[in-house]
Amino acid sequence: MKFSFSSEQEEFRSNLRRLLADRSSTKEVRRLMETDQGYERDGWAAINTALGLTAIRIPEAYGGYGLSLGDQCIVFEEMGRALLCAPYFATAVLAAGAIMNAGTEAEQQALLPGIAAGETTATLAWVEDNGRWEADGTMLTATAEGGGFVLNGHKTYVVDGHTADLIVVLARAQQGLSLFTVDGKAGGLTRRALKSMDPTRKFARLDFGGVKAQPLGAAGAAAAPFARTIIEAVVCLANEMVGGADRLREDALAYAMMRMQFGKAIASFQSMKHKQADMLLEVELAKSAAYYAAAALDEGDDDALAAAHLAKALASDAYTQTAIHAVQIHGGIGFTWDNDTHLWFKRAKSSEVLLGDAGYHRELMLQNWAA
Amino acid sequence: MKFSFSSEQEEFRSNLRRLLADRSSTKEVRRLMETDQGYERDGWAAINTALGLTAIRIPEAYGGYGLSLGDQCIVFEEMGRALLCAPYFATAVLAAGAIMNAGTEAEQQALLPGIAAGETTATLAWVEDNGRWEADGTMLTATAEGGGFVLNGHKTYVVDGHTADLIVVLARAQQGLSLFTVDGKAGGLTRRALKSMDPTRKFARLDFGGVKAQPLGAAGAAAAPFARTIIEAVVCLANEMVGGADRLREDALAYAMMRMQFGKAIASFQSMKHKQADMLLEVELAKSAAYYAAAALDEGDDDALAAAHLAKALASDAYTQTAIHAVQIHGGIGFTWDNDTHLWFKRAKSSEVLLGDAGYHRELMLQNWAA
Amino acid sequence: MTEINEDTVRAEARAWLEANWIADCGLVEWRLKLAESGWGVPHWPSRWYGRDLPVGLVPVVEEEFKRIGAIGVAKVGIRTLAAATILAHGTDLQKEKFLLRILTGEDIWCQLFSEPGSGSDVAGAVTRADFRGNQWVINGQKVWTTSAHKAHWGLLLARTDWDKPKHPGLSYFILDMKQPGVTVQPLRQMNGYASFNQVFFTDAKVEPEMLVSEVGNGWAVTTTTLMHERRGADALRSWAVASDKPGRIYDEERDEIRTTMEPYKWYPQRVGRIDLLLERARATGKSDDPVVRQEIAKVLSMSKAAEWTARRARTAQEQGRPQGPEGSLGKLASSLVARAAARVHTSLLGPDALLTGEDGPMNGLLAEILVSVPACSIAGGTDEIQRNIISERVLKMPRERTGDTDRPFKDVPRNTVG
Amino acid sequence: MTEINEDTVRAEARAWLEANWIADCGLVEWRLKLAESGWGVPHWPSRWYGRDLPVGLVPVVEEEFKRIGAIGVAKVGIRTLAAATILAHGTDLQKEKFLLRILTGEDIWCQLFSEPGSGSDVAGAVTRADFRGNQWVINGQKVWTTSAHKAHWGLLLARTDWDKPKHPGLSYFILDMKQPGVTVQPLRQMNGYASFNQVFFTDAKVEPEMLVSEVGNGWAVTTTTLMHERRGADALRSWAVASDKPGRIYDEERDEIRTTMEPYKWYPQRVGRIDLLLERARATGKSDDPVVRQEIAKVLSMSKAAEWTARRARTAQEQGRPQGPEGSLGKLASSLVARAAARVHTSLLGPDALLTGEDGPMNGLLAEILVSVPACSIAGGTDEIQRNIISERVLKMPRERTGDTDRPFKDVPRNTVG
Repeated sequence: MKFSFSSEQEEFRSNLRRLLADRSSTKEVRRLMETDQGYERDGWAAINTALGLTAIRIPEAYGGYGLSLGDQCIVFEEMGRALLCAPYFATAVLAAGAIMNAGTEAEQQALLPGIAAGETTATLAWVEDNGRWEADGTMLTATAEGGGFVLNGHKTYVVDGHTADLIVVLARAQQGLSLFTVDGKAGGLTRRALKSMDPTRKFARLDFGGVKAQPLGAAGAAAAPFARTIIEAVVCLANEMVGGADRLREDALAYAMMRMQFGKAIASFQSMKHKQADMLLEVELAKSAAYYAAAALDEGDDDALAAAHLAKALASDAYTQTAIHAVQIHGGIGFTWDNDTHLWFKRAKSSEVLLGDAGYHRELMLQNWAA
Repeated sequence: MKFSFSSEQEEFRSNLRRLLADRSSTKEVRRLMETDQGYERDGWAAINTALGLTAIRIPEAYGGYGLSLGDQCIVFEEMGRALLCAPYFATAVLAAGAIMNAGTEAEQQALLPGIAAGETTATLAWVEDNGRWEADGTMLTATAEGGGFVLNGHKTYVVDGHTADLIVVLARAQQGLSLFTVDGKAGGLTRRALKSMDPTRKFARLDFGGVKAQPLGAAGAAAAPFARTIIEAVVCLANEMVGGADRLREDALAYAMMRMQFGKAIASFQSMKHKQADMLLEVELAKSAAYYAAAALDEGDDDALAAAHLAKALASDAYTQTAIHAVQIHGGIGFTWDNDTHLWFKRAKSSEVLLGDAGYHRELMLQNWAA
Repeated sequence: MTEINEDTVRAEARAWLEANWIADCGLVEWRLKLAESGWGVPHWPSRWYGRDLPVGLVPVVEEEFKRIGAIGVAKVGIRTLAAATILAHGTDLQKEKFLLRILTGEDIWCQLFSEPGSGSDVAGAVTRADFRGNQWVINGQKVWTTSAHKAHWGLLLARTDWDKPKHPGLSYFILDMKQPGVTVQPLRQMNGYASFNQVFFTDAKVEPEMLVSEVGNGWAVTTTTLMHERRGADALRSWAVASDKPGRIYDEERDEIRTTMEPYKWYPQRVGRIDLLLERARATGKSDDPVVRQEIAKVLSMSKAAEWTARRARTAQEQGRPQGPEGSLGKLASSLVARAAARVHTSLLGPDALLTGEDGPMNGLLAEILVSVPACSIAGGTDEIQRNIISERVLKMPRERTGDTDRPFKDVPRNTVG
Repeated sequence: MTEINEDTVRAEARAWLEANWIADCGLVEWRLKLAESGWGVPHWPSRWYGRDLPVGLVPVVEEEFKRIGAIGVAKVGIRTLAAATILAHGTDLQKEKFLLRILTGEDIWCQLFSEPGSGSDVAGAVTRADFRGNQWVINGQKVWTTSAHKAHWGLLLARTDWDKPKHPGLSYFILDMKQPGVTVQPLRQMNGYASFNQVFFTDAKVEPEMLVSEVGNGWAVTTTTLMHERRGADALRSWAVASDKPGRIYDEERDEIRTTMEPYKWYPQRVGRIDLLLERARATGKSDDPVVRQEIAKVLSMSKAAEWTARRARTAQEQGRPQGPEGSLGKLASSLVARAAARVHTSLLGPDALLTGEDGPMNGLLAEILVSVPACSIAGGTDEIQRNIISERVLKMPRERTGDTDRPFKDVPRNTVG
């Protein structure tokens, strides 16, 4: 389904859109973004269970629906539109992805059902102060101790890291790069919420002082499953971003249609019309790329990696550019706190750099380009 | 005079503009650009002697007026506007500059008066097949032989190299980087006119097979005077470019004012108005930089080098962008051979890369940036 | 009367082709067979060389042609637009006279819409058609006419009433190009090619029965032609390639394609030749330059995304779903891609950008890109027109108030031709 | 009566300053002396605290102030615009009442032009002034008002006639901000600051003698104020810096500047802090990244060229030559520079762009750039308005046909406030 959605998917999308329009109004977004957690368990649980969002891509054997990444990306596009404040990206993609890609059957059996049921929130902690998105930036150590492992070091820019029940951690063990799971309340783990520029998405810094950890997959075998997890996250994020960009574009268009200046709707000024045309072009191209990238990963195409990086690069440029235009189109009002535009503007800026900015992904795209 | 011109300068400019409007109509440009030489000795001599153009910056001791680079840049801005087909850049800046910067008093005495009087055309040959603008790309060798020197190797992209009476050549001698002068008709020198994308500026390839050459300045001491010559050429070219860009902009504006579409002048469409505003901005910024760079070199300011590279970078972007807009504004007619726009478009493209493109000069600007 | 579905159509087509296809046969001869059988244009009405097949099934038939290597009816050039227009608006007499020779490829057609005074504004045409005695007399000038010097027939948009407003003052004719009143001159472009013509009419004649639809309905007919032109634009690449199979009929088709494609030689350069970017970067030793890599990646990602966007539109069409906005974006996207590609080619060329022809790299082909790309944002509707269309038709933003649709056209300010 | 030239003026000013300047003195006390002597605003009429000096000589006097370290009259804030406007259009009574306390800095002023329903379109104001009984009664809302909560007086643009077209329906008043009918609310921006206010009028009162110029002439007066605002904009940087000298009067001036500048704390971030680019590149170890270097160089070269362009304009002004186009370009250039700078800062920040406040680099200052730059292309006339101005006033291109100037304003479609 690279170029179209099935009628089932379209129906799912419209149900989800209705649900989020109802449960994630900007009034609600503003309320939640001011909280330390950044979301509320009950509110999120209600939304999640209504459509089984965290279960979508988890295999049926572990309590999920076993649907595709493409299906999950519909969820992200809609969440991006609604600017939903919830630990979905961290739980259902970063953590669940790592578990599905790296975990043994037993580990998946132990960890996934809780996530699918929406009882467990989780995240993946891999970046450190050096700010590198790649696995090789990992300095945090895992040392064998009395049958188990203990982790020492730190992680930062951890999405929803201060609230997650379960934390998947990328560490250096003697055997090499390895993944572990840690309980959010584990002893020796200090979690500090960071002040995020985009209040609708929270990050945390985690300090590990001899924290007991359970291995996820074979020690030293984390490189491949980790990479796979990140590329899936990149594609999901790209879809979230095009959802947000499209919503911003639509709102800016609607505003231009009703806003009067010099005795006529500003939508009747040619410069506004051309700006809106350019916005549509940029957003639609980014959408096509985000859709394609998801399907290409599902279908295991040769160009899947290149497409994923391409999608994130275009989404980063398109979302930020659309946000800049959207504020501009709203004029002074668009610069005020009470106008909603800045909520998406800030999400655009944080999404632009999260998992690497456009330039970073353009370079990776070219490295993965065929011919 | 970084930010304004004296009334003498303004008067000189308007005299020159009138002269060139009269002698270098696009009809004349089209006639000359189809010739192999690219200009006509008599026609050029008449223009040159009328205002002593080649004499401007040559010291009075050598038959010139000893005026400043800033004064000479007025000539270039006007020549750029008129798209004059003449060996002025090659003769009065590349060659005369090298002679003034590198030559001994005797050598200057021998070579400059002819240039000042407009009797000698000349050029500087330094680039080779490796396409490097820097001196260190030089492979052509100069070897001592019977009291004199002989040159072996090749030069290419030589401005007006096929017609110049006198050729200044950058070569590697045993003592290091050295400058030499060679007679255009010297034995062992083969000159081939290259097919240039911009027919209003000709280039040639020169092959040196044991060509007798006279030293210019001390052998091995060419690096500094050569660098100075090139930076002066960069600034003169930048001024020529902003002249062309401004002319293109004015013509496109005039066309938009008279061209009717949908029952009104296309100049009344807001997208056209905004495009013209953006063109004005880009061209004026480039002009300010070109003016400043010339004055800064004259006054020996610390930021003179950075300013020179900055000016060429902005001129490259502005001229090309203005040319693209100008064709677009003329529509289909602007793409036809009979419309004059493409003459400047091609000059813009050739100027964009001549002496290095925008990216090249931006990098050099930063290397010379204070702080 | 068997039920019509993919399988039955495929079976029928295959059977017929296997029974009738032969490579050792004249092109026209074979196409006459196709016309008679209806397999050449199966979606056309059975009365006019077709089989009334739903458009959705045409690809199935084409697959069978490809499978067996059979050649189809003449598809290249303006003749396709002529056929579509005549089918939609023509009289039976016109269908009789033209459709068959269009399918066989015997007639060459050209389009006479654009004028020097009205480029983007086709409906602003001032070429006049006056009914004198018993026929229409044409005077005026057209421009940007491909193959006018070879064409037998022209699709002419002309003004028949100056007291009516802009659009209702127009009528649509089929004009005989081989007559004294028609002069064709080549039009040279800034890239040196002369792929187009200017066409001058001095008392050229059109018989009354060569009027298409009614007098004053010219604009409606024109939009039909333009609509098919836009659709066809995407096709260009696909139908341009000739088979390399041996055989008399293939030779004839190769000739046909070569001559028809001749004016389009530089079109690949017009869109920026992004296919060359990576190879050029390697050739110039710049494939490791991070700045160059970023610029190349920008162009490649944009063009890929544009390609995928077009696929989304086509898929929607094929599935019979309402096409989203993505349909109208292709033209604008391709001109942005072309411009960006030209920029990258320039920086890859370095000093070589100074040279052209045999002295330039790739025998001047790269220089040709630099001087051809400017056409991309103009031809077939400028970028500005595309943005107007997108904002007004797709985004439903208010139309520009123009002063030329509400009054007699003779009172509308316009260009003194030039 | 000595001849007036640079030397005589310099000598006179220096003599007076040497005779009168003392740092151990009250700010107001000293400024009263300046007003009385005429050296505080020497280009003002001698009747109103000035010396009738040609503007060209003012810099000479300022140099003498700088040389001796003397403090000038109060220059910061809207009060300068108030003074200029009152000098140009005010009655003697208004000059008597306001000019002196403006110079001493005792009165704070604010500007009441923009409204929620009319941002770029100031003349579209719908705040009404109705003459009831013996005074004007004001109702409506203004927005983007700096220091309104501190101001004693406001420069008010209000609509006095709804049957007249847009512009002639406007009048200009001086409004007492300290009255019951005036409510001031802070207006929070997306960058978290609240540097502006919203001002609500419910039957606020203005005495008849506080009308500036005649009824219906409000737009002319407004343009005077706006013209001086545009000029002042460049000055912002220069007059914002307080002296660090010791002494009672300097302390008082430091306070004055601190309080007046408070709302402008984030303005340097708004224009992109290009001064930080190179140092940030070094700090993040990216100063050798060729891609980053290109982007930084683009921003630096554009801002340098914009600075030089502004100098060209000022030089022309100083030399009394007609100013070329370069004068109107500064605002647009600075917003393009700011936007580009924000882009580079983002790529330099990398993941740190996710954080703000004490968790962000430079204690959140860089994050502040990202969320402040959007104001640069809006405040004081959007980029679009600037392009309109440049194309219409500088390039003399046709004005946009707008539907709101030719009919009674009450019939003009407009926003239901918000």
